[in-house]
Amino acid sequence: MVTGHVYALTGAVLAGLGLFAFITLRHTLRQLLAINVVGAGIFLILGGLGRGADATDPFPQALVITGIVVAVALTAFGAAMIVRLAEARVATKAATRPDGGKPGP
Amino acid sequence: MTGAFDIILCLMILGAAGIALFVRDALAAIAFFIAFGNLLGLAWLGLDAVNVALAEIALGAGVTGVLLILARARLLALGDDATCADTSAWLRAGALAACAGFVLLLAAAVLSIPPESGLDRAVAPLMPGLGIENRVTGVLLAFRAYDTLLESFVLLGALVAVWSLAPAGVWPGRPADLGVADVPMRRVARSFGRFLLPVALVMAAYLVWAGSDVPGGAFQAGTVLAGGLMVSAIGGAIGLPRSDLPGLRVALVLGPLVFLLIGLAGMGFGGFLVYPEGSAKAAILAIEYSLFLSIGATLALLVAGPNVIGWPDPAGGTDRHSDC
Amino acid sequence: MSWTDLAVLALLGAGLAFYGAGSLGLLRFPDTASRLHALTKADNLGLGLVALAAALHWGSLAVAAKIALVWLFAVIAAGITSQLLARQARLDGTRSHRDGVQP
Amino acid sequence: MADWFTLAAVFLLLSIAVALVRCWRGPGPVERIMAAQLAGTGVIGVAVVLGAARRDAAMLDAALIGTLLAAVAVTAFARSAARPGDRPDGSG
Repeated sequence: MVTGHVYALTGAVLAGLGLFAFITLRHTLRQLLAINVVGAGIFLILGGLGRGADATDPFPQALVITGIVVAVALTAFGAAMIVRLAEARVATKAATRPDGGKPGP
Repeated sequence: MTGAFDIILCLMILGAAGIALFVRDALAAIAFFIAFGNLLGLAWLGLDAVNVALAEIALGAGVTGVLLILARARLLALGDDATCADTSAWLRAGALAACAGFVLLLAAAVLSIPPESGLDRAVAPLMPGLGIENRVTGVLLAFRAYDTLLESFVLLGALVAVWSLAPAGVWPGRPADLGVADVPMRRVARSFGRFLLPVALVMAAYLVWAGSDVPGGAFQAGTVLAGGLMVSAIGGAIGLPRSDLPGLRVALVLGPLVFLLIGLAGMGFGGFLVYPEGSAKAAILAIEYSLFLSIGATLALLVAGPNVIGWPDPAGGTDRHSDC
Repeated sequence: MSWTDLAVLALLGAGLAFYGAGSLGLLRFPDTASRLHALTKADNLGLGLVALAAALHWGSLAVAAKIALVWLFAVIAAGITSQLLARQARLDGTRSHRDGVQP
Repeated sequence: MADWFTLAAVFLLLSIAVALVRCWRGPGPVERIMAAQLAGTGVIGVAVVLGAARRDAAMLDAALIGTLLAAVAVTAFARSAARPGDRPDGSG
């Protein structure tokens, strides 16, 4: 088991774990976490397979750095949207049923 | 000996990820996710990919952690404690089978590819032409400069997208005040902000300068700067700027714009993003120094989130929460 | 095994001992304040000793200066975080048994 | 001698695992963030030790960034938890 394979296999399991969580978790913030785990898994696969005996391949490293930055940008957008959705839900619930009654979906 | 380190680290990464995903309490999930990000940074150190480790520790554990903590707090204030409703057993069983199959296929594919540093040999002879030694920076800013250019626009695009989520009529307001309400905490955070911002600036400048020869670079530096800006905002040392401040807009666009202009200037030397012979290092440093300022400002504002506090428009009172 | 190697091993051992103590303290101590104690003090001393061992082993002054910087920032960060967490623990404490009264 | 440092790295990993047990069991949010911070300090320790084992000074930059940004996450937690009651944007 070469070092590269150990990390690449971890990446594969992480991708599967994240995918399973994305499917089964119902809350959007948790799904955002799950997507980040899938991304991290794929990055580890790329990095692991680029780890030769003597040196580490700079190409997967560059791709992964770009991937991490884009993942953070989209996580920020995802988090902002989730909070905005919650605010809209609270606003519509207050508007439709100010006296309590059946809570919104 | 190194085998033991890698295997234990990988097991801990899987454990931290599993707990981060399936623990009930939202804050525990985020705390484990931050630990997961830190452990990933160690995985990249284990792979001797220090450039990526810097990015993972700074971005993965730092910025994403802060982002999720603030998002959870905002959801909590809206009465949503981000715990999951249980899904049906059928869905769970089906998803488990599908994902297990997916992992097995992926693992088989991964094991069939022998890890070797393939393109390292292709990149090595081209490095002296650039005048820099860090091959990852060489790939990022010279051989694959196109990807990095697009990436800097993606970051800007994400900020525009987050700003577009502001309630109608709040433009051009400010993001929610990040300040701490509790006075003793505000003082501690403010003094930490006053310490961290200059240190973050020096650290970021060092990372960009060193980035051409040793691991570092504009994105890692930008993240350190964003961390300093965030803490100063939380401590009240600096206020969050209005979105339409000209100075802010220049800072946000500076990096991508300089990158694009240098790329267009390359047309005279043979093609888009081709650096003139012999002055590649100067071009790369010019790009990186303008880029890290934009990235720092953009990441800090991405964490601050959409505008909430409207600006008293002299024409008509823009109330803060007009129903959208 | 020259003298410096022995010193490096001794420092490394002591550093790891403090790290272990800090982690175990975080696990075994009864309440938040004492856990904070373990987190801030034991761990940073452990880091300091491990950093010293690494600096001695490395041998170059520039690297030793950078290691000292790492330890300095870690100590400053520990000071800041323990202040914030202790304050937060007290706020949670007052809020829990005097519910409804915002501090 | 490098093997001793790699062994130290393994030991530090275990101390991070112990800290994460507290994060799992921690009753309140403060314990959880404390455990994440302890894991962060452990990661810094491993970065320094791994750097010594492989004589790679760049790993110290990773440790340096780790120290600065771990405290940023705790500051964000302190700010967000300081007033869970009302709306965080100060409308009270």
